[in-house]
Order: sequence, then structure tokens, then C-alpha cells
Amino acid sequence: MEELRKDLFVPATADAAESEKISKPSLSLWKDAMLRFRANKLAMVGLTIIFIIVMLAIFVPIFSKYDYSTTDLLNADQPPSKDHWFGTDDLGRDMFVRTWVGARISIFIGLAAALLDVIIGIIWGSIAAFKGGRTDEVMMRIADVLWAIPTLLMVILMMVVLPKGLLTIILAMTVVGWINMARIVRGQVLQLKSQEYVLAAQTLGAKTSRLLFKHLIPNSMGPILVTMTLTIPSAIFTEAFLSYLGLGVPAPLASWGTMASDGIPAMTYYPWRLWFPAAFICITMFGFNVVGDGLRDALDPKLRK
Amino acid sequence: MAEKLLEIKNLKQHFHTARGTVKAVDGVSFDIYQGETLGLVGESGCGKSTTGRSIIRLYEATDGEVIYKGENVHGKKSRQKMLEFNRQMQMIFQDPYASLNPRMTVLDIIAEGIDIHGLAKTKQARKERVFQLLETVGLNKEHANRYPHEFSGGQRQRIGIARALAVEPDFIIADEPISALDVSIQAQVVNLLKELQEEKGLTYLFIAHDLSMVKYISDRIGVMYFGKLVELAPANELYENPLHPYTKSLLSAIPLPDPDYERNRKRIKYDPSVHKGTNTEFREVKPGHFVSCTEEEFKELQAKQS
Amino acid sequence: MERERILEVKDLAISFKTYGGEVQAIRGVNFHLNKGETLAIVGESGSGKSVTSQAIMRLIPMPPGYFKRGQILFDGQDIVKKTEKQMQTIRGKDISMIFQDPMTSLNPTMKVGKQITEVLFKHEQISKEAAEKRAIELLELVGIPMPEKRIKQYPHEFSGGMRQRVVIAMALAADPKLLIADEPTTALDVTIQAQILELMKEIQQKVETSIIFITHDLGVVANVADRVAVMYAGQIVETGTVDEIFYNPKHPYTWGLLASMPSLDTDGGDEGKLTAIPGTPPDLTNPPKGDAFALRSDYAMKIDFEQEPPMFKVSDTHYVKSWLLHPNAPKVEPPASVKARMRELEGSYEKPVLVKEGE
Amino acid sequence: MLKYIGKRLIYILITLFVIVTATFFLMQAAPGGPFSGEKKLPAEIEANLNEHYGLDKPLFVQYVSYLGSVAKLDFGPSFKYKGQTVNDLISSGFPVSFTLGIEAILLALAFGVLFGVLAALYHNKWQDYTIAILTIFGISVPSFILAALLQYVFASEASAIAIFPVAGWESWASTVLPSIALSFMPMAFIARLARSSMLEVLNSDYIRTARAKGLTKSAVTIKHAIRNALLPVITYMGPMAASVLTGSFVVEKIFGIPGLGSHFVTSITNRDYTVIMGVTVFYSIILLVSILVVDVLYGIIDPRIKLTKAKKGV
Amino acid sequence: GFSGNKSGDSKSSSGEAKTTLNVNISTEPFSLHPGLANDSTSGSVIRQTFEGLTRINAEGKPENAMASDIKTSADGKTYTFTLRDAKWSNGDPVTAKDFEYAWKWALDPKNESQYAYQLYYIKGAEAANKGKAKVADVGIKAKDDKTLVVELENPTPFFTELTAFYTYMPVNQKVAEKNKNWYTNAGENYVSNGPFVLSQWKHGGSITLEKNNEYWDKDTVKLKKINMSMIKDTNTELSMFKKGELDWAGSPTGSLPTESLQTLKKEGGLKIQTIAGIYNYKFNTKVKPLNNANIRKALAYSINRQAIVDKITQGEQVPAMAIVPPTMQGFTDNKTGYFKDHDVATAKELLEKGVKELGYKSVSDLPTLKLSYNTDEGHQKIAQAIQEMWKKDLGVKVELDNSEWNVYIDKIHSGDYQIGRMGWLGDFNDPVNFLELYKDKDGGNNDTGWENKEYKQLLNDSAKETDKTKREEMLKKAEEIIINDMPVAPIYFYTQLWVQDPKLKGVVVSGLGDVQYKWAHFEK
Ligand SMILES: Nc1ncnc2c1ncn2[C@@H]1O[C@H](COP(=O)(O)OP(=O)(O)OP(=O)(O)O)[C@@H](O)[C@H]1O
Ligand SMILES: Nc1ncnc2c1ncn2[C@@H]1O[C@H](COP(=O)(O)OP(=O)(O)OP(=O)(O)O)[C@@H](O)[C@H]1O
Ligand SMILES: [Mg+2]
Ligand SMILES: [Mg+2]
Repeated sequence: MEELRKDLFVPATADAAESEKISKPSLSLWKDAMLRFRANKLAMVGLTIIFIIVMLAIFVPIFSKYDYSTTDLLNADQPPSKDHWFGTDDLGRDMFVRTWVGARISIFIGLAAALLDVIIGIIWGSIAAFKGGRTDEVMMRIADVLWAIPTLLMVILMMVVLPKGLLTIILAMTVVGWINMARIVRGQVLQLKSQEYVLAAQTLGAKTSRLLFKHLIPNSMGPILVTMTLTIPSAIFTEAFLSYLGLGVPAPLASWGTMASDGIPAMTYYPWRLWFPAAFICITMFGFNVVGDGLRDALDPKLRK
Repeated sequence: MAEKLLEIKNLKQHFHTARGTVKAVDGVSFDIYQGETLGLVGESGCGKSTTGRSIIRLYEATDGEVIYKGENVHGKKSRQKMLEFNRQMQMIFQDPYASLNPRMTVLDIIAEGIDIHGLAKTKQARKERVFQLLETVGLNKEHANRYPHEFSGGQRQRIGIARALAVEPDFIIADEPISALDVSIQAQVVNLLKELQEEKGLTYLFIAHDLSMVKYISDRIGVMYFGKLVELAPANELYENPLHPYTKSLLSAIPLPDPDYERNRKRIKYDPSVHKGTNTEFREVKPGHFVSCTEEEFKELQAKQS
Repeated sequence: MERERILEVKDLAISFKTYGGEVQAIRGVNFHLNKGETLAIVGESGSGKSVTSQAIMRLIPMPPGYFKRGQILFDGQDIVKKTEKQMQTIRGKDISMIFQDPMTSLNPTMKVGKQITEVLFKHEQISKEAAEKRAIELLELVGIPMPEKRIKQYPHEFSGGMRQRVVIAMALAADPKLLIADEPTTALDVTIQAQILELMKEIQQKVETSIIFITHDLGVVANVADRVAVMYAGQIVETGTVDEIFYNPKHPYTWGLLASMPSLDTDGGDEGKLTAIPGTPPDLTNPPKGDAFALRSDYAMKIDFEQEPPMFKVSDTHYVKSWLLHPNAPKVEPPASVKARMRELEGSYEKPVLVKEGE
Repeated sequence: MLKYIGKRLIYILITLFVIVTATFFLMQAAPGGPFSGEKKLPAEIEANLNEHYGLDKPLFVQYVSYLGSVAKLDFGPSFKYKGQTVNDLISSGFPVSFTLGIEAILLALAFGVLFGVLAALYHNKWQDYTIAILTIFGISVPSFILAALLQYVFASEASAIAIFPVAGWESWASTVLPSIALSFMPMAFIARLARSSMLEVLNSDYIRTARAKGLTKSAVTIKHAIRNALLPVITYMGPMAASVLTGSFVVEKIFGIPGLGSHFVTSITNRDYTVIMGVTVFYSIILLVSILVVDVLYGIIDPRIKLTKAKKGV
Repeated sequence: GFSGNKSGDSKSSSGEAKTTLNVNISTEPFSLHPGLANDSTSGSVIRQTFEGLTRINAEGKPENAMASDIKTSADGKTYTFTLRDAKWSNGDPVTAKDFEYAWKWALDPKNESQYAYQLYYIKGAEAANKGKAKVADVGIKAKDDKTLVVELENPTPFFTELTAFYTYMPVNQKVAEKNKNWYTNAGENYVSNGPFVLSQWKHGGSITLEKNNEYWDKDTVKLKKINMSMIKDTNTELSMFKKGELDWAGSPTGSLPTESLQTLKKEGGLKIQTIAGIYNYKFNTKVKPLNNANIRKALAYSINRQAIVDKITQGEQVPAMAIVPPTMQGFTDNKTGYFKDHDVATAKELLEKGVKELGYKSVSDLPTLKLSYNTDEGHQKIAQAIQEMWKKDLGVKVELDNSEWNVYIDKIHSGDYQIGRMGWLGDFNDPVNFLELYKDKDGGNNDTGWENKEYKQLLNDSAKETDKTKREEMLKKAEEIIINDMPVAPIYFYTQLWVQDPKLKGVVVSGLGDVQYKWAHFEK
């Protein structure tokens, strides 16, 4: 103790600002989320999967020597080989090219439909929850009604009224697709709307739209993201169903959904016609789901420290 | 006395639930004068927050009037009028964690009022204004681009105060602004509120249940019990001469950081059945000292006072 | 008068692994507790009070938390080394705990009676009827009227204060030797707080449990404690009997705490400001060098920024961790409001004594 | 409570009315009719048929008279299945779909909750990851692939473990594969929901309280956590139960099951107007009632919820 | 509950021959009333439970059934049927009155029979059915219990055959009048006169028939029971067959997945039979450029039918270069047809010619053609293949357009299409079946907008012609005309494909795709 120098015991004042300083580096919410996302190995695997699949979907059809539509009846139903990596389908078309052409359509449709569902679902659900009371009741009953009207019927009508094409498909999927999202968003907003930061904005005179888009919706992103990732596979298969009815992508264009449903009867005879598209749907879904989970975790303020 | 800024007349706020109607606020009347701090105390759930929120029109009042500068807040209003009103009256919330949107930067949180009311012409002006506000509440501009989760409770509460100040209000409702804070930080916030009051001539409605803090900050104090105001008096008068039995009980329950005092403190229990007679009304027993009492009690009290 | 020691915590250090790095929640905590005694732990949010108490129950989530060093001796046995199975027989029976928030500590979907009898079934061979009877007794004990009816209700049908009493009844069900109350009244208003405190004291007298009472309200401490430990940034900075802490505090943080509370006599109007402790508590991911409180202290010295202060003994029971007690330190005056309450206490040493490691 | 249910029933009636109206006009707007076929009927015969079924009257008149019969829950005769009424079709198909649906729901609930709880208990361990993969598989593999696969593995002559019949509706054994196929997707959904709510519950204060009582991990999980974690699952169960109980076209087709599900599709492709309306109304009733049941159930499981407003989270 | 009607005897134990037949009829029949039935599934059941005046035998010829004798007047317009002693399944005798009742019932417009037009060959029938005359005045008369006299509009050489068709089957008047809904369920009300009776009908699930002990020819009937499942999924059907749960999979009551055909052929069990049906591509002759016969012919000639049949449909279908199926008497030459399959050279010439005629500069100026088909995997494959052929061989651009069945039908019938797929199955064994539909532009099933005076005349004349050979010649000539103008491009003639238990014998599948189990039996 003696060795402690006397001059150490002179008063020293700390810088006042020093004590208010935040020692952690300034991390914006998104940067922070990114860090946490990157630390999530599973999510990164998912992201890599999606990246690879998107790349293949873009480049395979460009560089392959086969065309997705050219039939070659003499070479129909060939198993995978050096020439045809994924075999050929019943009209002798190269399954490899078709798989990646299909990927373009399916992923596009999956994402587009999911996005549209999100947009409509968010608007509908948040307005219903926010306005509450009678408005809520009426809006949710409308959702119930749409849910109960046979989709097939609506699709058939659309087929008559609307031109064929990707847009129509996406529209047809959205007619009922958004309802789930709206329910989720509504639940979230109901929980959030009495949060003090929302009240604070209200006392400042914020309009409903500001409350919704600045406060309520950004804070519901977690469940919205997860629901969105769940929407994608159902969109992919709805597309197959719609194509079957004549509303989907016109033949000979391929999508994973149509390829998989065409492959079903071939399951025991020409299994590659089912398993390739089905497997890629699963793999892609796995990718989207783990990325969705990762994003949810990364964006959850409760998990942040 | 200064002029009346706010008159609350027979304010009622009832919530309808399945278990029946909750009369959260049930006929409360009082005035708030320009530049004063009115403290509101009472046990948890007695309707303090609801009173505050009804005044600022977060809830539509079931009955009664809130007259601010001669105009009824709860009347029909154009959006323009409503905005004007929103600028003049602001609120600071209890929970510094829940009252800041976790997904907005401090800059955007504080600037929200500026944006809504169009108080800044340019982006730069907006930023400047926010920096100024940050300084006012003892933070620095380096903090502007951070997110709430990076701040401690006390800092967050100061951000909340800056947000309220951004629209330059005259009247601020502080709903338990310090209950969720650490003892070491509470004093910081209370000091800040006092400083601001002096500088800007603000009027406060200060809601809390920590009576020692309330007494410290308030000019007058109102005591609520089950949706009703039971006593209203200048701060010192209330502590020295509590008239309502509930006020007495409340004061006797405050623990003080003094072991000797604590060893000897006797708590007084409040028994609502002690009231004699009927026709309970809010009456002025002494100039400026109001108590809710019956006719009989009123006579007794008046006799005692003189 | 040396009483039986029921608990002894030695150099306990616990950290949490997070994305932001290692949070050193507690960094070498020492204290003990005697039979039938109440120890209050005060300190601000994040100072490690809950971590300390949950460590005793071994309820710290692991991961991310882990024991870095130290021992927790309960009845002479080290809790740190026990298996989860062994802990299950200790929890609720030998040591029980009351948590901070009465609103969320009860299972919302289970009847109150069942939540109480559950403890009895776990630790005692008891029939259903007997357990129910005991639950009613317990509720009666904690002052809940009509307990026969109440045990069949759900938590949401109780007010906050009543819920907290239920939690207390649960904690007392198996007559624990040690009761840890982690901010049991913070969420309650003063009248109910007063009732709960009275209740706990009453019960302690009946069953002679030892209590660790965690709070940051010094008023409450003055009311319940026999001894007090003041925590700051994961360490105990001052400990002593309740009188020593309130009437002869030595640590500048304790001073700050005492000074920042307005007494009923302080009048805002005239005397102006409260003496606040400036700044914010340190971030425990990288605790400051030297004295953690130095950054916010008006009494900081150069050495405070360089070297961690040792523990000084001021009386048999009073320990302070501050360089201010070093013989070389300049003599300083506590803030006026603290100075006003200072008084000479019996048993104080002439001069502070440095405590050696391991004592 | 009774008042609440009464009020909800009125809402259900209003909703039903809107559904009936919308479906009626949509259906009439769709091209084709019940008598159009590959070989076109002579015009006079078609006119005669239309007259007989009242299809020649103005739409609005048809609509009003239809509303009248729906109010009596009499959906009229099928246009295609001569001599059978819509009520006959429903009463022969629904018990089958219902049996299958109940099995599927039980399976989905049992395994969904089990997997969800296990995944949460072993958060971020291999068990969690395995279940994640399984549930993602469940979500991304549609029932038509799954059903075909199950049939191939467990019923076809080429399989060594062909322990179930390929198709048909003969005995309990013939319900096994279809109900598994039907349950997979909801199971995966429930597992995911249960996992996330379970994670939340496990972090809650009352679980800590329960552990502080010295309860074992399994006691804490079973007695305290699961019930609370089940709430979001219950909300999901409403619409899910309605669609599972009324049968699935795909699964019924692959397993040759005489359920109600096929009517939802064939009635539309056949333009069998009365059947379309009948099954839609029937489905809507089941849907709306099961949402109501879920709300009531919610109140029972969570005593805090008092049935004031229609509480519908997810 | 469960149907549980497949008791254990589906597999024969020990040496006994099986007496239960398990077949699949794919769907729920629309109606088991002979007068109301209008779909092949219903027909497949009714043919076993009811019996008409005649029955098509294994050789495809009508033989006497309920009738013991049939007399035709010289002008071929009056038929006199003498009934044999036969009983209904409830023991009542089958009388001529039952026939009169049944036929008139079907013609009565208020009974909404959709197949009543099958009876239009009878004098006054059409007018009565269309509400322009009284049903009582139709040329059907039960002279006594045993004699039925029928007057026809025209001499109809195939009338005897027609009387085997289900719309011509009798109904027990007593039962039917007593119980309006006698035909909606199995049970004592469902009284029939065929080799089997309806013993159980699980709607949507299965139908069980049992041997009719009152049947006049019951000694011939060997089967005791027929289980008819309603399995829609073709893979399931085949799976069940392979596992022994069915004795028969595929046509005519079910179908086989195309993907399985190669394997089944290799295994050797696949049975193939040509039937009276054709797969067509109709041209809308009202829209440019399909209003030009040369363009239409070019498109038709260039199709490689053999490839389609071999590689896509895979069922040994017969490439069609004609309209009338070769199964029809006198048209066996149609196996080779009027032009060469996949004749790209001629097609190109014709195309050039057509393009010129229409005033286009070159083929590439032709607008993109729209090829429509209804939603079905098989149609889609063919459409894609043909699209590719036209593109590759002719340089004609084609886009595909598929729709849901009813929407599609609506489009085709209303002329809202360019090229559309359509099949046609014969109702009875006569070429006129396939030619008649193109007679009138507005005829309900023409759809092409094509009409030809000479063609029309030939068909009208043939209806009155009593000489068989002359009539055949007329029809041949008509066919030549239509092929020359090509309002419709024939693709192939249908075949039926099935697999069956090798021990099963005596199932009769007619050239029209009708099935009869009267003679069916299992060998040991
Ligand atoms: N939106 C609401 N719906 C129904 N009841 C409500 C609502 N808001 C408040 N209440 C009820 O009104 C009463 C008063 O609540 P309030 O929040 O005003 O009390 P408080 O005095 O602020 O309590 P605390 O000190 O706990 O903040 C309580 O019983 C509360 O349950
Ligand atoms: N699960 C955890 N993960 C990471 N850090 C944790 C965890 N639990 C506690 N900590 C950290 O440990 C430190 C001490 O926390 P503790 O809860 O013991 O504080 P406290 O003194 O009880 O505060 P309060 O008065 O707010 O309850 C804090 O910095 C806290 O952030
Ligand atoms: Mg409040
Ligand atoms: Mg704590």
C-alpha cells in the first residue's frame, strides 16, 4: 500500500460527457440486425442456397444447348444421363433447362404473390385493427366471406374476364392469399396499438397513415416475414393448380409447380420427372424459411442486447 | 393566483368490458393554473393515467368537459384545430422502454412532432432543431443517429421529454415519468423538468405514486381514490394537514430512508366505512384546500380548521 | 453475537456471452447471511442484484450465462457444484424466491390454489386434502380474505398486491430456510408495499427464515433490513448494518443514493435541485478500469481511474470498497443532505483497516 | 357469455347471407351451365330443362327464391345427380370427411405440439434443426405429392411394407394413409407455431417461478408451459379445422374416398348450381362456427380472455 | 361409416373359381334411371341391371334380349317386337307396356331426360319432346303385354341396334308410378330386369351388384357379385389392380395412366381395342386464315400422327386420315384414310397456295394461330407436340390456350376459338354418327362454321335410303367432301386400353366402348 504514490490521490474529475458516452460502436438497427443475421449460420446457409438457385435460374437457360420448349419425341422419358443431367420429360425436353426455366417462374410468382399478399394484408389488417370496433368487424367479416367463397369459382371467372399471363395468376392468388396475412397483421397491430410510443405519436397529432406506416407496421415485421416465407410454397403450388385450370403460365413454359404435378403420375415409372422439381421446391423453401427465421430473430428487439 | 390554463369539469371516463363497466374516472373536477405543477397521486389503478389521457384526448371522454384556454378539448374539431391543440399540450410517458419506437432513430423520434406540424423548413433546420433539443435535455448530437435500445432508461426518458418539447407546448402531462427509472437517475429527470419549467414557463400535470417526489416537484397535489378526486391542496398543506382519511393512510405508508424513523412509523389503514353521513361532495374546507366529504364531515372539518 | 451462517457467497463472478461480447454481470461478490436475518441488497438497475440472487437458485439461463469463479455455500455445501436434479430438491424447499413482477410471475392459466399446492406435492408427501388445507392456511397467513374461494380463482382475478401475496405464500409453502425476495414491491404502490413489508417481517418472526431482500428503494431498505449491501456495476461497494449504511455511509455511491432522494422536508420550491448522480451506469461488457463509479463521482481521484480499490473495514460489520478510505486520500465531505444524517456509531474503528484478500 | 354467443350467431348469419349472395352471382356469371356438355343438347331440350329448374327466370327472382330455400336449409335437388338432393350428397359425404378430418386434426395436433415443444426445449440443438427440416418439408410438399408417396410406400404392391389398402373406404386401415396425408401440412404449421410460442413462454416469468418451486423440467413443461403455448395454435385451428373436416379434393381423389371434398371441385366443374351453393353454405357454416368455437375455447384455456370482442389473433 | 362391401371373397381360396368381380367405374353415376342417364358411367351400371329389347353380343351384333322376335315392315319404318317371358327383379312380368311407359316417359319434356333425342328416330318423338306435339301420339304402342309396335320417321337401318341402348330400356311402370324416386338408391324400389340387381349404392364410394335370380337367362350368368369402386385417380386404380384389389383396370370404365403404358406393354398384359371414336382438331372456318381450305389442309397434312400415337398417347391408337372410324361397317379402309400422314411436302405446297389466296406475302406473315384445348394433361401434350410440328415443318406460329372444361365448351360452341381440340364418340354403330354433326352450320355440335350443300344433300338422301350398300356409298362420298374441305383435322381414332385378371373371361367390350358383364366369369 505504501507504494501507492501520493499524487494519485488528487481529485480528478471525469469528463461529464464521458459518463454519457455509449461505449458500444454506433450500430443502426439494420446494421445490428445484419450482424446478428450473419452470425446465424443456418440463415446464412439458407441465403447461399437461394443465391445459388437464383443464379442457376438466370444463367442455365441462357447457356444451355437445349431449349426448354423444343420437343424431341424420340428421346422422351430418358433417365438422367451425360446429355440430359436431369433426364427428359414426356415430350423429350431437357429437364435440366426446364427445371431452371421453371425456377424463374416459380420463384418470381412465389415472391410476387407473397409480396402482394403482404401489401394488401398489411393494409387491410392494420386498418381493421387500428380502427377497431365496427370497422374491424366489417373488414374481418369481408375477409371471412372471401375465404368462404369457392376459390375455383373466382378463378374460373377470372379466366373468362382477364387475359392470361403471370399478372393474372398473381392476381388470382392474391384474391384469397392476403387473408391470412391480414389476420396476422391485425393481431399484431391490436397488440401494438396501445403501446406508449403509438400513443405518443397520437398526442403529437400524427395521422392514421403515419401511425400505421411509421410505428405499427415496422414493429410487426417479424411475424409478417415468417408468414411471408410460408406463403411462398403455397403460391408455387397454387400456380400449378391455376395452370392446370388454364389460368397459369401457358405451355410449353414450365414452372416447378406444373412440373411436379405433371411428374406425379410418372413417379414410379420416370421418377426423375417428379423428384427434380419437387426437390428443388423443398430446397428453396428450406432456404426461404431459414432466412425468414433468421430475419425474424435478427429484427426482434427483445432478443437484442 | 395565475390565470386558469385548464379547467376539468366533472370528467368521466368509463370503459365497457364484459365484466361490466369500469368507471376508471368518475366525475373529477379541478383547475390547473398557468405555470404551476399539479401533482396527482393515488394507488395503482385509481385512474390517474386515465385522467391524463382523457385530458389530452387519447380517450374520448364519457362525460364532462376539459376546457383549455377557454375552449373545450373534447368538442368537435377540425383537423387543423386538433393539430393546434396537439402542439400546445404534450405528454411524457411512464415507461421509457415502451414509449420510444424501437425501429426509429432518436433523430426521427424527436423530429416526429416537427414533421407533423411542419415546424422545420429544411432538412438541415430540422436537424439543427433536434440537436438543440438534445442539448436542452442534456444529451449530445452524437446520439441523434442511434436507436433507443442503445440508451439507458434515464437517457430514454430524456429523449421522450425532448420529443414532447419539440412542438413547444405550454402544458405537459407527465404520467409517472420517473417510476420506471433508477433512483440515481430519477433526480436527473426531475431536475430537468424543473429547469425546463423555469426556462419556458411550462405547466405540468405530474402523475406519480412516489409521494416524496411529487411533493418535491408540485405546487399543488390532488389525491385520487377509485376514480374520484378525494383531496386537493397546496403541496405543503396537504402533507402537513391531510384531511381525508385516505390521504392520511397514503402519507403514512411512505417509507423513508431512515431506519430510526422506519422502526417507529405507524401505518394508518384506510377504511372507507369511516365516513359518516351521505351526500359526499368535493368541498373547499379551507381556501385552496378541497376535500371530498359528507355534509356532516364538512362541518366537523371546518370547525377543526378554525 | 455470531449467529449461524446459512449462506456464504465467496468471490462470485458470473458472465453472459452475447453478440456484443461478454457481459460481466457480477465481478467478484462476497457476502454472507445469518439465520433469521434480513440482508438488503441495494443498487441500481443492472448492477447485478438479480443475477446474484438467481445464481443462488441456479436459475441463471446457461447459456448464455456461466460461472466464472467463486462459491456459493449454502449450509456449507457449494451450490455451484450441484447437479440440476439436486437443485430441484433444494429449490422451493430450502431456498425459495419471490420475483419482482407480480403480474407475470404467476401462470395465468392455472388456478391459484394449484400453483401453491404444487410446491407441497413436490417437496412433501401430502394428500390432496391436506395440501389444499395448507394452501388455504398459507393464503390466510398472507392476509388474503376468503381463501377457500380464492384458491379456485385464476391470477387475473387478483389485484397486483394480492398476486404478490400469492407469490409470497408459494415461496413460504415449504418453510424455506432462505427466502430471496427480488424487488417484491417495486411494482406496487406504497400502501400495498407497506402491507407486504409488514407481512414479510411478521412471517420471518414466526418461522425464522433468513431473507435476502433486493430493492433499489432506500426507504424500503430502512424498513426491512438488518444489514445492507450496496452494489454497483457487479460488485458490492459497501456493506454494513442498516444503521451504518444510513447514518455513517462511506462510499460516494451510497452518498449519491441517499442524497438523490427528496425527503418529505425537502421542498422543491426553495432549495432548488436534487443532488442527482450524473451520467449513467457503466456498460458491463467492458467495465471501466479502476473504480467503476469514478466516472460519475464528484470525489474521484486519479487512482480511481487506474486501480481498482480494495475493501476497507470501518467496523466489525462495515466494509467499504473505495480509495477514499485510504490514508493518503484527502478528507472529503459528503453532500450536505447526507452530512445532516451522519452520526457517530458505536463500534466504528478509529481508522479504516485494509482487508486482505480472502477474508 | 350466452349473450356473446348470440351476438356472434347474428354476425354469422349476416356473413352467411353475404357469402350466399356473392357465390350465387359469381356462379351464375361463370360460363357454361349444368346442362352444357361435349355433345350439345338440342336447344329446345335445354330450354325445357332450364324452365324446369327455373333457370330461365330473371337472376334476381332465382336469387330470392334460392334465399328462401337456403333459409330453410333446403338446398334443393342436384342438377347432375338425378334424384339426389344436395342434402343427400352432404349427408353421405360429410360423415366420411369428418371421420378422416378428426383423425387428421388429432394427428396434426398431437405431433405438431409434440414437435413444436421438443424444438423449443432443444432450441438451437440438433433436435430443433431436425424438426425444422421436417416441418419445412411438411410445408413445402403439397398433399398430392405426399399422398402419392405414402400410397406408394405403404400400400403399393411394389412395396415391402404395404400394410394398408391402396384406396377405398373399407375399414379403419383405409383411413390411416389419407389422414396422415391430410395432417402433414397443419402438423408442420402447428409445430412452427407451437415452437415460437413455446420459446416465448419458456422465457416468461411464471416459468421461472415454476422452476423456483423445484419442479422438474418435464413438470414445468407439461403443467405450465404447454397450455399457455397452445393459445396461438388454437387460433390457427379454427379455419384449419373447417377445411380439414370438410375434406380435401386431392386426398380423396388419390385414396378413392367418398367424402365431401370432391364436391367442392366437381360441383363447380359440373356447374351443378345447387350443389355449389349447398357445399359453400355448409362449409361456411362449419368455418364460421369453428371460428366461434375457437374463440370460446380460447376463453376456456386462457381465463384472462373474456369474450367481449371477437378476439382473433393469428 | 365404412362401406365394407368387399367381403373376403375377392381372392379365390383353394381351387374354387371366383364369383365376385371387382371393377372401377371412376365416378359416381349421375343417374341409374335408364331414361335419365346421360353419361358413360351410368351406362356401365345400367347395362348390367337393365336389359333392352336387344343386346349387343360379343361379336358386336344385336341379338334378341327382351324381344324374342323382331319384325320390320317393308318400308323399314314399322318395327314389331314380340316380348319373351321375362320378369322384373321383384317378380313382376316385363310387358310391352313397360317399354311404352319408359320411352314415353323419357320423351315427356317434363321429365328432363337429356338423352331423349336418342329416341327421335321414332315417329313424332322429336316434336313431342320439344313440346310441339303430344307424347301420347308418338309412334310407340303396346298392342298387348307381349307386343310392342314402333313406327319410325325414316327407315333407320340401325334401329335394332339402338334398342340395346339404355334410353330404350324398360322401366317397371307399377313401381315407378308408385315411387317417383325409385332409382335413387339401392333397395326394394330399384327394380330392374337385367342380369344383375343393384344391391348396394354408397354414393360417391361404391356400387354393388348381385346376380338377378329373376333374370330370364340367369343360367348364363356366372358372377354372383360385382363390386364397382369409384376411384378417380388412375394411378390408384392401377395400383389397386396390381395389388389384386381390382380385377380390371383401364377402359372402358376406368383408365390407365399414360406413363404406365410402356411398362404394361412390356409386361404383356395390356389389352388394346379400337373403338368408334375420333380425336379431332376443329378449325373455326370463319376466322382468317382458317377460312382458307388450303391452309386448313396444310395444317392437317403436316401433323405427324404416327409420332403422336407412338410417343404421346402410346395406346396404339390409329392415326386418322379420315372421319369415320374403321370399326364402322364398310369403312375398314379408313385405317389408311384419304391422305398421307405427315405429308410435309404437300402441306407446304398447300400452305403456299393458301397464303397466296389470302393475299399474304409469305408464310411468316400469317398471324399467330391460337390452339385451344381443355385442361387435361393428355391434350396439353398433344397440343405442344403439334405446336412444335407446325412451327418446325411449316413455320407457322402457334400459341396454346387451355381452359377449364365448361369455359372451353362455351368457347367452342360459341365460335370463340381458332383451332380447338374435340373428340367424338359414337352413340351407336353407324357412320352417320360421325358425319351428321357437320351437316348444318348451326348444328349444335358442328362448331366449325362449315357447311356444304352437297354434303348436306348426301346425308339427307342417305337417311331415306333403304339399300345398305347405296347408303354406304353416299356416306363415303360425304366423307370425301369433308376431308377435301378439312373443316376438321382428324388426329387419331381412339382405342381402349386395359389390364385384367388373366383368369377373367367373357367381359364384352363393344366397339362403342360399352361393357357388359353378363357373360363374365373367372376360370379356375
Ligand atoms: N382501455 C381500458 N379498458 C378498460 N379498462 C381500462 C382501460 N384503461 C384503464 N382501465 C382501467 O381503469 C382503471 C384506472 O386505470 P389507470 O391506468 O388510469 O390507473 P392509474 O391510476 O394510472 O394506475 P397506475 O398507477 O397503475 O398507472 C383500472 O382499473 C384499469 O384497469
Ligand atoms: N440473460 C442475460 N443475458 C445477458 N446479459 C444479462 C442476462 N441477464 C442479466 N444480464 C446482465 O447482467 C447485468 C446485471 O443484471 P441484473 O438483472 O442482475 O441487474 P439488477 O441489479 O437486478 O437490475 P434491476 O434493478 O433492473 O433488476 C446487466 O447488465 C444485465 O444486462
Ligand atoms: Mg398509470
Ligand atoms: Mg433485477
